[in-house]
Amino acid sequence: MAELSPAVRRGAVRLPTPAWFQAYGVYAAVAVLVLFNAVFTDHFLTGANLRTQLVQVAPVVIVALGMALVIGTEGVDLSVGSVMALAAALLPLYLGYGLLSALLMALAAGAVVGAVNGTLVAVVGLQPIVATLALFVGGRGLALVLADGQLKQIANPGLLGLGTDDVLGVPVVVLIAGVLALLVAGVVHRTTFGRRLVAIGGNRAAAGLAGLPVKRVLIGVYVVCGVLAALAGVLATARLTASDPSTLGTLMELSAITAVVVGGTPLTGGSVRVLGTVCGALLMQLLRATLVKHDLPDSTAQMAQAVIILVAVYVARERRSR
Amino acid sequence: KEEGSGSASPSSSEGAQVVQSPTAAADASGSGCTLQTYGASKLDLKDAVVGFSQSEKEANPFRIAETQSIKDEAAKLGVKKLLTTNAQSQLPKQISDIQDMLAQGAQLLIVAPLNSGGLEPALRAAAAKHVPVITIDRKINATACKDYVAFLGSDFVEQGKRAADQMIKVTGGKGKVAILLGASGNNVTTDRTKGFVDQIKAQAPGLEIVAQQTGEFARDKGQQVMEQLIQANPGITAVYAENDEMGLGAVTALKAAGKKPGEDVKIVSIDGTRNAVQALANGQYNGVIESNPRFGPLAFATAQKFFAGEAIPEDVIISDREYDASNAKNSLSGAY
Amino acid sequence: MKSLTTPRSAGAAPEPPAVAAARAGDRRRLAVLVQRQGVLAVLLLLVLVSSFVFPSFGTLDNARNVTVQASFLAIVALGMTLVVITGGIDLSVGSVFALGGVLAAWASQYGMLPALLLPLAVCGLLGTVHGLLIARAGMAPFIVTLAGLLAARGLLLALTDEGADTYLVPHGSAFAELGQGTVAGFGHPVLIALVLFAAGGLVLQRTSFGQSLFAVGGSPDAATLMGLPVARTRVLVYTISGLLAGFAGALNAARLSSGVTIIGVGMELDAIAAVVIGGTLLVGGAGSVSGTLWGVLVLAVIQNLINQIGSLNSSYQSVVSGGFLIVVVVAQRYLARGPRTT
Amino acid sequence: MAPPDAAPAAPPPGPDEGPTAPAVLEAVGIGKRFPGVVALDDVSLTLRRGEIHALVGENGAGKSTLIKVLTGVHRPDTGEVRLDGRPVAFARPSDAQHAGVTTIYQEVNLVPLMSVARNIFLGREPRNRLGLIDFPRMHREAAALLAGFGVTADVRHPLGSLGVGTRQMVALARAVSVRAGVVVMDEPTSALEPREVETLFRVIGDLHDRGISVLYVSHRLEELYRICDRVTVLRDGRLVHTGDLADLDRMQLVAMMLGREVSEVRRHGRTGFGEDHHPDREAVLTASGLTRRHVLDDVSLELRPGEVLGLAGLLGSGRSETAKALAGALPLDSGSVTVAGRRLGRPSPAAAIRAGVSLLPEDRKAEGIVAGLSVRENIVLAAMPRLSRAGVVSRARQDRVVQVFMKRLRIKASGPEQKVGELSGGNQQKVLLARWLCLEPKVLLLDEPTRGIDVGAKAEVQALVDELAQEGLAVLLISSDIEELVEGADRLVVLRGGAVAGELTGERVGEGELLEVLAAHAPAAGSGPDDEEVRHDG
Ligand SMILES: Nc1ncnc2c1ncn2[C@@H]1O[C@H](COP(=O)(O)OP(=O)(O)OP(=O)(O)O)[C@@H](O)[C@H]1O
Ligand SMILES: Nc1ncnc2c1ncn2[C@@H]1O[C@H](COP(=O)(O)OP(=O)(O)OP(=O)(O)O)[C@@H](O)[C@H]1O
Ligand SMILES: [Mg+2]
Ligand SMILES: [Mg+2]
Repeated sequence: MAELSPAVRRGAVRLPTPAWFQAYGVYAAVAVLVLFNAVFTDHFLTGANLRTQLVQVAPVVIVALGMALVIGTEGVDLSVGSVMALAAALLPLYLGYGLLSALLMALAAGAVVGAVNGTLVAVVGLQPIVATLALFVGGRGLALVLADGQLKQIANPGLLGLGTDDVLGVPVVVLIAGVLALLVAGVVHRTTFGRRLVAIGGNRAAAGLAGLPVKRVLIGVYVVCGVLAALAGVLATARLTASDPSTLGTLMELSAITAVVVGGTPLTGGSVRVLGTVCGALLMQLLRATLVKHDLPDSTAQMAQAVIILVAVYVARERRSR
Repeated sequence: KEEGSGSASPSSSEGAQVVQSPTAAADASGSGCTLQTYGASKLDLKDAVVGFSQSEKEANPFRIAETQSIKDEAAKLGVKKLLTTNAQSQLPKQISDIQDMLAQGAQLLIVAPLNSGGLEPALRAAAAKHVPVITIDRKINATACKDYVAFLGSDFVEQGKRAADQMIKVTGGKGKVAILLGASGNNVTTDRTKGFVDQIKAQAPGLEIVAQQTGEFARDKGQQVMEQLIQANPGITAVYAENDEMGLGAVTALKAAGKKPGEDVKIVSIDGTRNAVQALANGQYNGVIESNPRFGPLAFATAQKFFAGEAIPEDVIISDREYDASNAKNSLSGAY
Repeated sequence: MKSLTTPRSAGAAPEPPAVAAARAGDRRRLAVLVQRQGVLAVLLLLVLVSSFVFPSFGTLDNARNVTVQASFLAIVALGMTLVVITGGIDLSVGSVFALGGVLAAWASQYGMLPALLLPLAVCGLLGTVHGLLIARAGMAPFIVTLAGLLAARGLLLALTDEGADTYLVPHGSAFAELGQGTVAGFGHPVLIALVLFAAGGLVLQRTSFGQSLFAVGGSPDAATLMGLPVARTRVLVYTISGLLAGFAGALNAARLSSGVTIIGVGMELDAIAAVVIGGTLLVGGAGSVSGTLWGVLVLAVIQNLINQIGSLNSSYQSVVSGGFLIVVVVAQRYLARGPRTT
Repeated sequence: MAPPDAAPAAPPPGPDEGPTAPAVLEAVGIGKRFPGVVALDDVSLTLRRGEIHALVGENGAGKSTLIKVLTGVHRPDTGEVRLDGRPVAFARPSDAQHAGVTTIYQEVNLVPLMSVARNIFLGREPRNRLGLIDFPRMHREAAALLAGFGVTADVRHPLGSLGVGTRQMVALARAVSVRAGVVVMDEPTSALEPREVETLFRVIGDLHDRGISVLYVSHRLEELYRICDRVTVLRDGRLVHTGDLADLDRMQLVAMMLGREVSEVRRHGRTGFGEDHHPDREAVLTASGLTRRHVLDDVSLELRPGEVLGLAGLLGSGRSETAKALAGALPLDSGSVTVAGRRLGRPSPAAAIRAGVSLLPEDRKAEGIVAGLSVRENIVLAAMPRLSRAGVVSRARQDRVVQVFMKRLRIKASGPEQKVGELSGGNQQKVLLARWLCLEPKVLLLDEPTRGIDVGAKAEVQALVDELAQEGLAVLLISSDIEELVEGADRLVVLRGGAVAGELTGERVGEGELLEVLAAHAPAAGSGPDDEEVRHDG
């Protein structure tokens, strides 16, 4: 038997084995992409550039964290982009009453949308994709109605500060995203809410028979996802220095789901990989950055993106032992 | 006659459209589309049902101003009923929009096409009912006076060319330019790129185009792409944005990167929205080529002339204004 | 040690539960019927009410327009239905639809056959590649077809000089007639879609392949253990989806007389929505093509109604369609719920 | 009983060739490891033509894994599989099926959303002249086939609407109706009633007569002695013994499986149950008038602390439904459940659990385990609120509980972090038992608690139930194993057609009496399936 037993291998020098790649494929792909850029892209390994990448990816990470939770319950939330727009539209309307009330209104809107989604899924029993499709379509319309279709320049220094300020040299947006990632990881692994969510995603019937509050948890998950999306909308607005409900967050649902799935969380629910999700978002960000920096035309860029996604996920895919 | 007499009811408000070509002389020559050749029947707009098909959401200044101008003019003329639809950027929806309006009895159609190609079925349906179609702001690949009456609008290639001229002026013909492209596959993007690139090549070989990346006509995408480009090419000295929104996104990106937009990096864009002209007035911008969206008066005037039996030329090209540092402050009220 | 005494004497089948089971079964069948046809009920209701409210809605002309427009989405959604029944998803259909159109328009200069075969070949191949990556390499359908979405769009842009070229279908050619002609006032695409749906229904319900789609979606492990060719089924179903999307694109190009590049964006969502509204389970294992057809029509009618309402601002249009969608799916859900308990 | 065209053609050699019959299917030196476990280590097995070969071993011994290697589900790491003396490498189960090896896997592997008939004929549907599936014929044939197994279910219903036992019979019908030379059965009887078991044995007898070989896995040793010719014993993934079953007595066999001395085994009784209990007078749980249309009809019963109440009945008699109703998992039309004097309000599993009622559901895969989660998480799932503080789970508290129960129930896993889906069937069941026990319930409802559990573990579970009752727990026991029911229960309630048909107490709790009650209420023979049965036996 040439193969070493796992116990023996543990002692030996660790080389990346297929199993290793499977578990850490996203991280490896991120590393490879960073390496590639370090060598082939001018001015890549500068503080300013890394900062740009992190700042740009932060809103995606925040949305993807919520999405990961939803996907963990075998659901999906298409309405996140519209929620971002809704949050953006609400900000200028309530900034007059102070930054805090504007923020609260924006987040509350996210919570309401999440509650509606959650109720449609958990109580009415709709399939998540149609339940959230309604607000995907209607949410942005509502945002545009609220904003009268207009882009509004934001001047509130407090809000703008969220987008531009640093704390200890780290941009506030990045800090928030980082803290949220840790928080969500904590919630998933260390709280009853998190463990119940995963169990419900894994086997809803069994979870119900084990007395878990299935409906409550599901609604809670969609609310969390909505609030996170709203927060992302606020931060993106602050970064843009304008409230732009017409384009803010378009295709965000796809980016977020992609980050989650590339990060190794199965769409079939029952597990949530938080760090993987963060790295999934980072991978997609770096990929886009690489293609832009090398000034590939859109056609080539899209095809290259397709190939790289496939390769990254192929390497990291779940292999069936047989 | 002075230029612009083509507009029958010159609007008192600032920023009204002015026809650039055909000039009055060409107009008088009588070549063009008439009621007889088109095969439509006479109509008094006051008793008419008019349909307007908008292509994209009224969620940017251009579309808002365009739709509003059509609505205002219809109200002003006392049109019996104005139907409006919005294709929400989906071509199939625009086709069904137009067909739906025909089914609801529209007798004149004003269409802002989403794309140069692909409206065939809608045009056929209109032709079957002998309903005249006037297209505004984008030209379509179809036969004038058969599939549609006339095209009213700007020349996008020309806009790109004029943007290049302004760029050459503000940069002195030297430096590195990044282009923020519009949405891929869109013929506005194609034309504005072609006009700009060709003119730069011909007139200012010293201006090197170092990057062409799409910002999808959106401010946040423009900002994100600019943030990437400025890191990769710190030597960029100029930005050509194919619409104002992306240009304004670039302003934010440049500021964040510690550059002074308007000084360290020159910015020229197309559209003429109020925000862009304001930025120009503030010195963060270097030039804006207008693309005038106020089609209401011109469209209805053209229709009236058409129904009155006059010949309408295939292309009615409006003259777009230019904003630069010198006129920005004064023209602000005319921007949309 | 003969502990396992034969309880043969006690062995008669207990009558009441069997009868009860049969009766419960009838109700279950009814539930299935309503679940499948609940959309149809909602659709009919929608049509009926709107015909009263909007005089221009209930006309034959309007019906013709709505059906032609819906037929392309319907053909795409047919492929999607099959994919979703196997528990998969195909995000690439919108891009493939556009690609099919461009290829068809380009090839139409060489005649009808190339105009049909080229898009079918390319799009079918794309679908096969999806299928192979999903079935053989064990990758998630979502990711594979997302890459397909990008790749097809990229290919399309490359073929058209970044979208600058628009290929035109020669006027009056047989290919153009395929998209533009009518029979009894109904466009060819409508008839073609109906034929395809009939065929799809037959394949799904009355062939072994159709059964294996349900089995693969309902329980892939069980399907493998029962000896079904799971991988082959998956490859085939994505190929079919690619073929149908490409064909719909070609048909659409014939109708539009050109290979429009900006088309098909977001079409995958519409198709998925139609499929799911039609009662097909997104987790796989259950569904019907007829439901999808009604789902497509529901979406088309909602859009048509919004236009009937007339001068709605574009933002309100979205709000209204979102609202409509909720009402429709909730109504369908409660109709379908009927006697079901859990 | 199989429809004529689906019946396998009898291979030439007769059934009575004895030990010299040629080998049909062979495993030679098979090794198979999973991450963290060696499931099989150099195991060989020879299945001869026409023989019925028992494969036995404790939970997790590697029986299912060996079967999966033989039938192309897993690829062996070492060794080879031979069919008719030639090495074969089945890449997937369909290869094995085409080669004439059909299998009934341990976890019923059918498609719940599809109809019974479609499940039976999946992949080989009857066609009409147009090449389309001939549904009327398919339904007819499926119904006829099932009738031979005593199943009266409507074949057009989704399989998932049937009880576990019925599903198992459908799986059997499917496997047997395929033309095959070898039929492999992994615990086919674990979900079956004595009556169905008889039917199955009759079917196996038919197979035997036709010279078809059967590889038979079961934890019910009596069965093996009734039908099997030879036996192979596995322990911890290794081959312990192969030989004629007649040469071993039951004690020797058990000793071999457990790896203990015969004398040690002999000390234990047949089941793990001890003496009768002496329950309190006060009922802890009272159910009155539980009614649900078509399912339950006015079921009333009482459970007293310290007693084991057996719930008996035939397949589909509503035992599982009764248990579910008691646990708040089945919406009722009328009726009430009172626990410790307090009436449960709106029935829900959570409310029932709070009141101290725990249900071990019968369908382990669908309603029990969360396959993707670890052993630890599965055990603490229901007890989570108690093992956490302010919504934050306490790993230390969890670990304490998990350790206790993994040890107490002897759960065999590479550790508490192993995914439950990777455990052997018996161990999954133990994990579920642990989940409910760690709630420290007042009332424990056990629906088939020993299904799929090996002899050793079964006795342990039974002893545990005994012990729990001694400690004052009220236990409701549902079991298809009549011996278990009679030995374990202090009192028996018999259900029939969703209604209480009788009760046996004290001295009357016995096999004979129970069968009498079951029989007394059975309608006179005459319905379809029973005619079949009679004819076959005659
Ligand atoms: N897919 C798998 N991944 C990891 N380990 C596995 C897998 N399948 C089985 N095992 C392990 O292999 C060992 C043998 O399991 P197997 O299912 O063959 O037992 P068994 O003898 O059939 O037991 P039972 O009587 O409980 O069914 C067990 O320790 C089990 O945990
Ligand atoms: N032989 C059968 N024929 C038809 N329907 C059946 C049969 N067996 C079970 N069913 C159906 O399955 C349902 C579930 O029965 P239930 O689980 O309550 O029975 P049970 O007594 O627990 O039997 P078991 O658990 O052994 O299957 C019954 O209501 C009945 O509709
Ligand atoms: Mg087993
Ligand atoms: Mg039961």
